[in-house]
Amino acid sequence: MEVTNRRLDQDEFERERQEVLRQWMTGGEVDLAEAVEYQKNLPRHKVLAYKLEQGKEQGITYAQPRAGVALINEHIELLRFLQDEGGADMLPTTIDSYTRQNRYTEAQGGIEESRTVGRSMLNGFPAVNHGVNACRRVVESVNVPVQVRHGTPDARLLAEITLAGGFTDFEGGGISYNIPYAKDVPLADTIRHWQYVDRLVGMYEEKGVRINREPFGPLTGTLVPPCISHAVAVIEAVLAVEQGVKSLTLGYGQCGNLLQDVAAVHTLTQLAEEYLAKLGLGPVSLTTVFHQWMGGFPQDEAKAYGVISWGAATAALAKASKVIVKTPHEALGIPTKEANAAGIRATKQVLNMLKDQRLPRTEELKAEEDIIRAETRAILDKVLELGDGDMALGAVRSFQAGVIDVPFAPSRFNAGKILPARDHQGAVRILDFGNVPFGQEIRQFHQEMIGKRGKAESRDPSFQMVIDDIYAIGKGMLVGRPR
Amino acid sequence: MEVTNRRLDQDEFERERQEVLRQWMTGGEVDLAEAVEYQKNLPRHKVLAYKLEQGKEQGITYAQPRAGVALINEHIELLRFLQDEGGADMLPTTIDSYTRQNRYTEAQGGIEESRTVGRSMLNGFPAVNHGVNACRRVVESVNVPVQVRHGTPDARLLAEITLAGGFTDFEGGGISYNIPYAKDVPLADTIRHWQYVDRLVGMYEEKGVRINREPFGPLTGTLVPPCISHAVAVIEAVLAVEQGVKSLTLGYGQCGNLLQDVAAVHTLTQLAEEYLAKLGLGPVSLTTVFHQWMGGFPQDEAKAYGVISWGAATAALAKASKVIVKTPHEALGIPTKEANAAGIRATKQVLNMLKDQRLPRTEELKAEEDIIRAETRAILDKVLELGDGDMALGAVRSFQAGVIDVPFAPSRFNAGKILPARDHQGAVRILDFGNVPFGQEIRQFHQEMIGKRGKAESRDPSFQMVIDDIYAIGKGMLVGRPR
Amino acid sequence: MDKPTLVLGVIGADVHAVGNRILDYAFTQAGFQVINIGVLASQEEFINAAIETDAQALLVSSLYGHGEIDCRGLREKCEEAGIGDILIYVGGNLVVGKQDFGEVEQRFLEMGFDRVYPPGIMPERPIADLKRDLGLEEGAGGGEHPAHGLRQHLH
Amino acid sequence: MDKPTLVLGVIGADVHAVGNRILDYAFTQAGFQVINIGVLASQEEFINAAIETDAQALLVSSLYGHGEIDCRGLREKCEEAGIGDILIYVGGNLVVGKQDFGEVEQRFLEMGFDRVYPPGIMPERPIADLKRDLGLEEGAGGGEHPAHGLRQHLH
Ligand code: B12
Ligand code: B12
Repeated sequence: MEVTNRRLDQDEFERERQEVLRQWMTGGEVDLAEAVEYQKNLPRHKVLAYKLEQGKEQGITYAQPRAGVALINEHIELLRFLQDEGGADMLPTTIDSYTRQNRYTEAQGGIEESRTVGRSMLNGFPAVNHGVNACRRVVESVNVPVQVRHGTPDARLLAEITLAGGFTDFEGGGISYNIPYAKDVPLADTIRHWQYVDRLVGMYEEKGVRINREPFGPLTGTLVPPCISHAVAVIEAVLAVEQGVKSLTLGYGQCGNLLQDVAAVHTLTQLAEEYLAKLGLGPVSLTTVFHQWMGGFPQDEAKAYGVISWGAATAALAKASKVIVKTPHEALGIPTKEANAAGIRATKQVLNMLKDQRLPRTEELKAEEDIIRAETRAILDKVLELGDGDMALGAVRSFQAGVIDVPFAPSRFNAGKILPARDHQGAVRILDFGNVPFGQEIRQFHQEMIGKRGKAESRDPSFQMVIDDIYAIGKGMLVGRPR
Repeated sequence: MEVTNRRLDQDEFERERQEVLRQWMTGGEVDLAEAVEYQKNLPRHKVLAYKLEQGKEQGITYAQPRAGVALINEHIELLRFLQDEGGADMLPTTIDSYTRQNRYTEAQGGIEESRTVGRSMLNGFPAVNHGVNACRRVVESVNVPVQVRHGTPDARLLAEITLAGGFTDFEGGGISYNIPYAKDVPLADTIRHWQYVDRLVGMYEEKGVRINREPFGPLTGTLVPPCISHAVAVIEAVLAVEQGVKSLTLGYGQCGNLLQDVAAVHTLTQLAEEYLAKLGLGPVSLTTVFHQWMGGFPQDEAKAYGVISWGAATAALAKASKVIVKTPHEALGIPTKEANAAGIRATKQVLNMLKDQRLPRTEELKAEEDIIRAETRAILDKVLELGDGDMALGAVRSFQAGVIDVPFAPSRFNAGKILPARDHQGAVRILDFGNVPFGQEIRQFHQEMIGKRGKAESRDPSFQMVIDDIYAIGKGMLVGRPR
Repeated sequence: MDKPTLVLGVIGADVHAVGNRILDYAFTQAGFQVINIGVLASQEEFINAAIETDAQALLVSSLYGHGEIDCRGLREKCEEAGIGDILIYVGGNLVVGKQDFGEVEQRFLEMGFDRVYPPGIMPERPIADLKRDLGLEEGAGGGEHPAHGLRQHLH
Repeated sequence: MDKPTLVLGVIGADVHAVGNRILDYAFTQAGFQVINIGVLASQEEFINAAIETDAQALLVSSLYGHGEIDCRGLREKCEEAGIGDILIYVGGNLVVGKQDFGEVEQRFLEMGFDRVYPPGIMPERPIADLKRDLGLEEGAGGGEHPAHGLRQHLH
C-alpha cells in the first residue's frame, strides 16, 4: 500500500467505514449524527480540549492517570476513585492488549474469565466489546473529561465506538502506535488507518464537536532521544491536521535530565508550529503532555515515589499542559486503585507547589533547545526530502532508511540501529547514530558528551553502557555507572 | 549575665566542667583523656567531618534521617534499620524533649514507663540518662557516623556524655537551640552554655579529634526568611570558631521556591567565610545541610512523599552537602522505622538521579543570591555595630532590639514582630519587618513582591495571608491562596 | 455581656508555638477572651490562669508526643483547685507516633478531657464546639457531642 | 561441543521488547545459541522454533499481564509436538497487578513451567540456573532447585 498525506476522499471513507463498523458486532451501535448530538450535549468541563485550553491560559499543569479494567462497573468504580481520592484532573480509559491487537474474541474470553474469577484478567478496558452505550455509562459516571489511551495499530473501530461513546480525546498515531506496539504491521498501513481516525475526528470537528488528538510521545519509553520523539510527534501532527483535526496535545516522555526535559517540552510545540506553517496547515490548538519516566521503575514504592515526584517537578517547571502519572506499583504490575490514586496525589502535591515557578531561561537551557531543534529539523527535512514534500510518504521511507529510528522498538519496520546512552549529566544522547541524518557538528556533540562520561567512568562507551542505563533508574540511579 | 565572644578561660572552664559533670550521675562516667583515645580509635568512615569532606570533593549530597527512641536496644535496632533498609549515609540520635529541658528525672520516668508499656513513651533517646557506655554501644552498632540532634538550650552535659560516647557531630547553638526551643531562657545564658560546648569540641580538636558542629538552620521551620537563618548561622559559626571548632556544617530549612532555596544554599557558606575572615577567624572546613520542609506537612502519605522528594531535588540541585530527611508520617507522629526508611529511600532515589545535575546560574538566581547577601549583611553589620564589634554581645543586643527576629518563635527574648509571607512564586518574603534593619531598597523589594501576590489574589496582604501560608503545604499548596 | 474566657497553652516541655499563635488569633476573632500562657506550660499554670481570670475552658495543646504523660491528672488537679467542672479540650499530636485516633481519643476522654481533637484540626470545629458547649449558639446546649457526653458519664 | 540452543520470545499480544533484547545479549554472551523469535510470539512459534533448531530450552517472557492466559497449555502443546521434556522458563510481570509471587510461581509451576522468575530479575540467575539444569556447570546436575523439583514431581 502507498500512503500520502492527503485528506481522505469522502466516498472512499464512507465505504471503508461500513467495513470497519462490521469488524465486531458493537459497530452496529454507532450512529454518527446521533453521536454528534450526544457529544454536543456534554458539558464543557467534560470536554478535554476545552479543559486544556483553560489550563493553558492559567498556566496549570494537569495530572492524568492511566487506568482500565475488564468489566464496566469495576472500571467506573476505578475512575471515580481516581477522580475523588486521587484528584485526577482528567481521566483515562486504558484499553486492554487484545483489543489493541483487534483480537476481540480473546478480549471476550478475558471479560468472561474476569467475571468468573472475580478479578480483572485483562490489562485494560475492552471498549469495543463493551460497545457505545457502555462507554457512555463510563463518561456519564464521572465529572471530568475522559480520554481513550491505548496502543492500537488499527484503531478505527475503537475510535468509532469510543467517540460515539462520549470520549473527547483519543491517543495514538500511525507511527507512535505502530513502531513501539507491533512487530509485523507495515507503517503505510497504520498511517492509513490513523488517517481514518483523524478524518473521523475531523468530521466531528466539522459538525461542531471538538475532539482532541494526542500522538503518543514516549514511543518505547526507554532512552528515546527527544529529537526522535519530536520528529514523530510533528509528523503525526501534520498528518492529523491534514485530516481536519484542530486540537492536538503533543507528547514527550521524561528522560530524567532537567535541562534536556524542559528544553524538550519548550521546543515540541514550536517545532510542530514551524512545520505546520511550512506545509500551509493550521491554525490549530497545540498543548503538551509530559510523561513521567516511561522506562523500568524501581520496585520499592518509596523509590518509585521519588521517580514520580521528580517527573512531576520537571513537568511543572517546564509548564507542560498535563502530566501522565505513574504509580508506586509500576515495576510490579497494574496498580490497585489505591496505588494509582496515591501516584496522582504525590504528583499533584508537587505540581501545586511548583505551579507558579518555572525554570529560568539560561544559556545552558537555550543550548539544549538549540540542539533539539537542530536535530529534529535535520530529521524532518530529510523526511520531507525523501517524501518529495509529502510527510506520509516521507515517514514510510524514512523508517525504511533508518532516518527515523526508535531505540528498542519491536517493529521490523524500524531499523533498530540507533543506540542511545546517557551523558555524564544523564541527558540522553546517541552512541550509535545508525542512519539518522545528522551532520558532523551534531554527531561530534553527541560523541563528546558521551565521551566525557566514558572518561569519568574509565571505560569506552559500549552496549554495556546502554544496558547499564536501561537498568539505572530501576536501581536507584539516573546514569548507569559501572559498579 | 553578660557574654562576649572570647575564648573561655581554661581554668574557669575546668571549674565549670566539674559542676556540669555533677548534674546527673552519668556525668561521672566521663574521662576526657580516655574519651579522646576512644574517638581516635574510631575508623575514619565513622567520623562525620571526614565523610562530609569526602562528599564535598565528590559533589555528593548525603541523606540523614532523624530518629530516636527511649530504650537502648530499640534505638540500636532503629538505627540499624535506617542504615540497612533506608540506606542512610549518616545516622542521628535524636534526643527526647525532657532531656532537652534538662529534666532528667522525668526522662527517667519515661524510660521506665517505656519499659512497662513496651513502646517508646519518649520522643527521643535520653542519652544523658543512658550514659557514656550506652552511647558507645550505639556508635559501635552501626557502620556510618552518628550525630547528636536535639534542641537543648543547655547542652553542656549532653555534649560531655555523647562526645565521650563516640558521637562525632553535635547539632545546635546558643541561638538556634534557644529561640525556637525555649520560652524563658535568656540568650546570654545559652550563648554562654554553647561556648562551653564549642570549647569542649575545641579541646577534642586540640587533642587531635575532629568533631563537627552543626548550628540548627531551620529555627522554627515555618516561613523563616533565609536572611534570618543565615544571620543566626553565621553568628553561631563565628562563636564556635572562636572556641576552637574547626569543622562546621551550616543549615538551612527549605522554603519551597527553587530559586530562593538554591540561592540560600549558595550564599550560606560564602557569608560565613566573609564574616569569619572579617573577624580574623579560620580557616575552617565549611559544609551545608539542607532540611526538607520543616513546617506543617500534609497528612496524606503520598502527598508527603511529594514534599519529601521536592526537598531532595532542591538539595541536589543546590549541591548541599547533606539533606535531613522527613518521613511520610511527619504530620501525624514520630515515624515508625519503616516510614523513616521509606523517606530516606525516596530521598536517595532523587538525590542519585540528580547527582550530576545542578541548577544553572541565571540572572534570576543571581538576583536571589544578591538579595540574600544584602539582607544578611544588613543584619550582621548591625549586630556587630550593636556589639561594638563583638558577635556574642551583638547577638544578645540584636535580639533585644528585634534586629534579629525569628518568626513564630516561642522565646520571650525574641521580639516576635516580624511577619513573613510568600510572594507570588512562593518565595518567603517579609510582610512586617518589625525592627529588622533593612534599608529602603530592600523593604521596597519585599513590599513589591508581596504586593504582586496580593494583587493576583485581589486582597491586601494581612495576617490572614500569613495563616494561609502556614497551612498551605499541609493542604497541598505552596502559596496559601484564598479559596 | 462579657466575652467568654478561655486559657490557651502548650503543655509540658513542648515548644511548638505556631498552632498556639493561630488558635489565639482564631479564638480571639471568634469573640473569646483568650488568656494565652504560651508554650512550656505546666498543669499548675493552666489552673492558676483559669482561676485568676475565671475562665470557662482550658484549651490544651500537645504536639511533641509526651501529651499522655503531661496531661495525666489535670482533671483531678482542677477538681482539687475547685474548678472541677471547667471544660477541657485537648488537641495536637497527642501521643508518640501514628496511632489509631479512636483509641487515643478514648484514652484522653477517660483522663477527663471533654473533647479530643485529631492532628492538624482547623480552628473552625473547636470554635463551634466551644460555643455549643458554653450554650452560646442559638438553640444549642452542651453535651450533645457523644464524646462530651461520654466524659460526663465517666465522671 | 555445540553451543546449547534456546528459544527466546515474548508470548501473546505482548510487545515489551527491551528485556527481550537484553536477555538475547546476555545469554549470547554467556555462550548460548539464542533463537530470538521476538515479541508477539504465539505458543506455536515457540514450539516450531524449538523443533527446527533442536533447542534445549524455551525462555518465555510475559510482561503485560496476560501471561496466565497466554501460557496456559504450552507444556501440553510441547508434549503433543514430541518435545514434552524441553526446559521451559518463564519470567517478567506474569500476572495482572502486584500479586504475591509465591502464589504466582505455584500457579505457573502447576502449568508445567520448570522455573518461574519474579519481576525485574537480572539475567545472571537464570543463566546460572540454565547452565545447572542443562548439566553444563562443573559438578552440577539438574533438578536441585526446589521449583524445578516440584515441576518434575507434578508431571
Ligand atoms: C517500557 C514499558 C512499556 C513500553 C514498551 C516498549 C516496548 N515495545 O518495549 C510501552 C510504553 C510501549 C509499554 C506498553 C504497555 N505496557 Co508496559 N511497561 C514498560 C515498563 C515501564 C518497563 C519495561 C522494561 O522495558 N523494563 C526493562 C527490562 C530490562 O526489564 P524487563 O522487561 O522486566 O525484563 C527483565 C526481567 O523481567 C527478566 N525477564 C523478562 N522476561 C523473562 C523471561 C525469562 C525466562 C527470564 C528468565 C527472565 C525474564 O529479564 C529481563 C532483563 O533483566 C514496565 C514497568 C517496569 N518494569 O518498570 C511496564 C509494564 C510491563 N507495562 C505494562 C502494561 C500494562 C502495558 C500496556 C498494556 C499499557 C498499559 N495498560 O499501561 C502496554 C502493553 C502493550 C502490549 N501489547 O504489550 C504493565 C504490566 C502490568 C502487569 N503485568 O500487571 C507494567 C508492569 C507497568 C504497570 N505496572 O502497569 N510498556
Ligand atoms: C514546626 C515543627 C517544629 C518546630 C517548632 C518551632 C516552634 N517552636 O514552634 C521545631 C523544628 C523547633 C520542632 C521541634 C520538635 N518537634 Co516538631 N514539628 C513541627 C511540625 C513540622 C509542624 C508543627 C506546626 O507548626 N504545624 C502548624 C500548626 C498550625 O499546626 P498544629 O501545630 O498542628 O496546630 C493546629 C492543630 O493541631 C490544632 N491544635 C493544636 N493544639 C490544639 C489544642 C486544642 C484544644 C484544639 C482544639 C486544637 C489544637 O489547631 C492548630 C491550628 O490549626 C510538626 C509536624 C507537622 N504537623 O507537620 C512536627 C512535630 C509536631 N514535631 C515533633 C517532634 C517530635 C519534635 C521534636 C521532639 C524534635 C524531634 N524529635 O523530631 C522537637 C520538640 C521540641 C519540643 N520540646 O517541643 C513530632 C511530634 C511527634 C509525635 N507527637 O509523635 C511532629 C509531629 C513531627 C513528627 N512526625 O515527628 N518541631
